[in-house]
Amino acid sequence: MLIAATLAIFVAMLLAIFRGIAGPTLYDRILAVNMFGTKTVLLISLLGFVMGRPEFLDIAIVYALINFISVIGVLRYSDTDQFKHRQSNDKPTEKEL
Amino acid sequence: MEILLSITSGLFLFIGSFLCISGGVGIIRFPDFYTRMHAAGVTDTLGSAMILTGLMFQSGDLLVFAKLVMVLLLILLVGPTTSHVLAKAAFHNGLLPQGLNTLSKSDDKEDTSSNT
Amino acid sequence: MINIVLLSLLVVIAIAIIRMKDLFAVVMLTGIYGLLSASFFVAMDAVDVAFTEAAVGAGISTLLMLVAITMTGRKEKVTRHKPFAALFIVLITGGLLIYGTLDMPLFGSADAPIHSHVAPRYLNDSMQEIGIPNVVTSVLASYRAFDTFGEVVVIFTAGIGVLALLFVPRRKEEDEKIASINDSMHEHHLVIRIITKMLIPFILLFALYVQFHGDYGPGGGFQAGVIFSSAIVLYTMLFGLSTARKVINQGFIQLMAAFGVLFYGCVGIASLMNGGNFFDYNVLSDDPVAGQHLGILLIEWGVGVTVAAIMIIIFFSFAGRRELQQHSENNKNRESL
Amino acid sequence: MLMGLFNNWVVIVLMMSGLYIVIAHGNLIKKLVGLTIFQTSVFIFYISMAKVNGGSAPILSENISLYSNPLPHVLILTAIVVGIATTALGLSLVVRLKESYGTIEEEEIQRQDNQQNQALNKERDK
Repeated sequence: MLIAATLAIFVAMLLAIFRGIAGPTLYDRILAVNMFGTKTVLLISLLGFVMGRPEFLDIAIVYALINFISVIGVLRYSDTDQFKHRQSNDKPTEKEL
Repeated sequence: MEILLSITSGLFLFIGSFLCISGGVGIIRFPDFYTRMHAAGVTDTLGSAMILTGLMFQSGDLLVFAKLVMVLLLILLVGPTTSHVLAKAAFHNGLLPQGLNTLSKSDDKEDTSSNT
Repeated sequence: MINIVLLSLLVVIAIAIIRMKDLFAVVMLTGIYGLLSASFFVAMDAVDVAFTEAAVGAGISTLLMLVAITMTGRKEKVTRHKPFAALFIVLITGGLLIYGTLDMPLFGSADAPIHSHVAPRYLNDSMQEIGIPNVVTSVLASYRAFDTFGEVVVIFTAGIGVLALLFVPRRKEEDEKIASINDSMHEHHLVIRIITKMLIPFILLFALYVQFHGDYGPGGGFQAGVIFSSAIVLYTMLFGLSTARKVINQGFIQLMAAFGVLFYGCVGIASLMNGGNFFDYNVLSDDPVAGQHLGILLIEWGVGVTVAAIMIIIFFSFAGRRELQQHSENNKNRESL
Repeated sequence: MLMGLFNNWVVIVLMMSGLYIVIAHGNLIKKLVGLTIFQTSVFIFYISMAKVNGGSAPILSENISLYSNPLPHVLILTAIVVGIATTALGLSLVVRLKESYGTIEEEEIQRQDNQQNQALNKERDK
C-alpha cells in the first residue's frame, strides 16, 4: 500500500509539472509549485516509511514550512506593477513556445 | 490488532492517493485558474491529511507519531492559507474567472493609464 | 526505481527551462527543480543534504531570483547567440562524458573505489572517536573541520560581496518616504498576517531544534542558519523592510556574521593553545569524547550564526535595492504627471 | 549495465542542459539559472556515487549495519550553501548591470560597450 501511495504521489507530481510548464497565467504556475511542494512533503514522509527509517520526518516539516514561505514570497513579489494585469499579455508568449 | 491497524492504514492511504490523483487530474482538466485552484486546494489538504493519518497508524514510535502530527498540523494551517492568498492575489491583479469578461475592459483602461 | 522516476522528471524540467522565455516561469520551474532534487537526495539516503537543499533550493534561492527579476525585467529576448555552435559543443562534450562513464563503477555497488578509503574508517570508528551517531556531522565538524572553515569563509566573503554591490546608505527622512510605498502586503492581507505571526515563533524554535539536534539526526549549523533566516525573510516580506530593520539592526547582523566566523576560528586557536592540532577538539576537555562534543557544539554554533546572518544580509540588500528602485520610479512617475 | 549507469547519464544530460543555457542564451539571469542546473547536476553525481545498495542513511543505529558513504554528503552539504551565496553574488552583479546599462541581454551590453569605446577612441584621436 505504501508503494501504491508513492506511485499515486508521483502521478500527481507529474500532472502538477505539466500545469507548471503549460501555464498559461502566472498564478497557474504558482498553484502548480504549491501543489508540488505539498506532494513533496507527502513523498518524503512516505519514502521514510518505504525505506524503513521513518525517523527523518524533520525534512518533511522543513518542506511544509519552506513551501509556505516561498509561495508567500512569490505572491509578494509578483504583486508589483510589472506583473499586474498581465492576463492579456500572457497568452501570446505561450503561443511563442 | 496488527491486521486491523494495517487495514485501517491501507484504507486511509488509498483514499489519500485517490484524492491526490483526482486533484492532479483536476489541475490539468479544469478550464480556468479558479476552478483549477478549487481542485488543487481541496484535494491537497484533504489528501495530505488522509495519507499522513494512514502513516500515523503505521508509525509505532511515539516520536515519529508526534512528527507526523506536526506535519499534519502545519499542512492544515498552511494549505488553506496559501489557497486563500493565491485566489485573492489573482483576483486583485485583474485575473477574472471565465464568463466575467465584460469587466475586463475597464481593467485594461486602468492598465494603460498606470503604464504611462 | 524511485530514483529513475525522479531523475526523469528532473530532465523534463531542465528541458522545459531551456525552452521557456518567460523568466518568471523559469524561476518557478527552478523551484520545482529544487524540490525534486531534494526528494532525490532523500531517496539516496542523503538526509542531511536533502535537509539543506529543502531549505535553500526551494526557498531562499527561488526568492532571490524572483526579487532579482522584479528589478531586471521579466521577458527574455528571443535572439540566440549561435545556437547551433553551442549545440555542437554541448553534444561533443556530452558524448565524451558518456564515453567516460562506461568505465565508472555501477550505481550502488558496494565495492566501488569511493567506498574503500576513508569512508569505512568514518563509519566504523567515529562512534568511539567522536561519540555522536550522525556521521555526516562528525565528518563535517570534526574530521574535516578545516575544510568547513574554508566554506564558511567563502559564504562570509560572498555576503560581503553582495553587501558591497547592493548596499544603499540611507538618510532618515528618505527612509519614511520609502517605507510608505511598500507596505501593501501588510495592509490588505489579514489572514496571512495572523498565520505568519503564529508560524514565525515555531520556525525560529524549529531552527534551534535543528541546530542542536544535528548530532543525533539530520541537521546542523548550515541548515539551522538557513531556516532561521527564512523566518526573518518571511517577516520582512510581510511587514516591510523598514519594520524588519527596526527589529533586527543591520549593523548588528553584520557584526554577527563576522562574529560567527571569528568564533569558529577561535575554537581552532583554542585547541592549538591547549597543545593539540588546529581543530583537534580532543584537548578541549579532560575526556577526549567530551572535548569532541564541546568542539562540535561550538563550531556548529559559529556556522549557524554566520549562515543565518549572511542570508539575512543578502535578502536585506536585495529588498533594500528594490525599494530604492521603486521609490525612484515613483518619483519619476510623479514628475511626469 | 543500463540501470547501473542511468544516474550518470542523467547527470550528463542535466549538465549539458546547463552548459547549453550558459552558452546559447544571452539573458544573464537565464545564464545564472543554467549555472544552477549545472551545479545541481554535480550534486546529484556526488550523491548517487555515495549510495550503496541496501544501505541506509549514515546516522548510526544499533540494528543497521550497512550505511551509505557519508563523505560526499558532507562535501555537497556545504557546497549547496556556498552555491546559494555565490548565486546571490551573481544576481547582485546582474542587478547592478541592469542599473548602469538598462538591459541584462549580453549582446546589448556588448554593443553599448563598443559604442563607448569608439567614442573614447575618437576623442583621443582628436
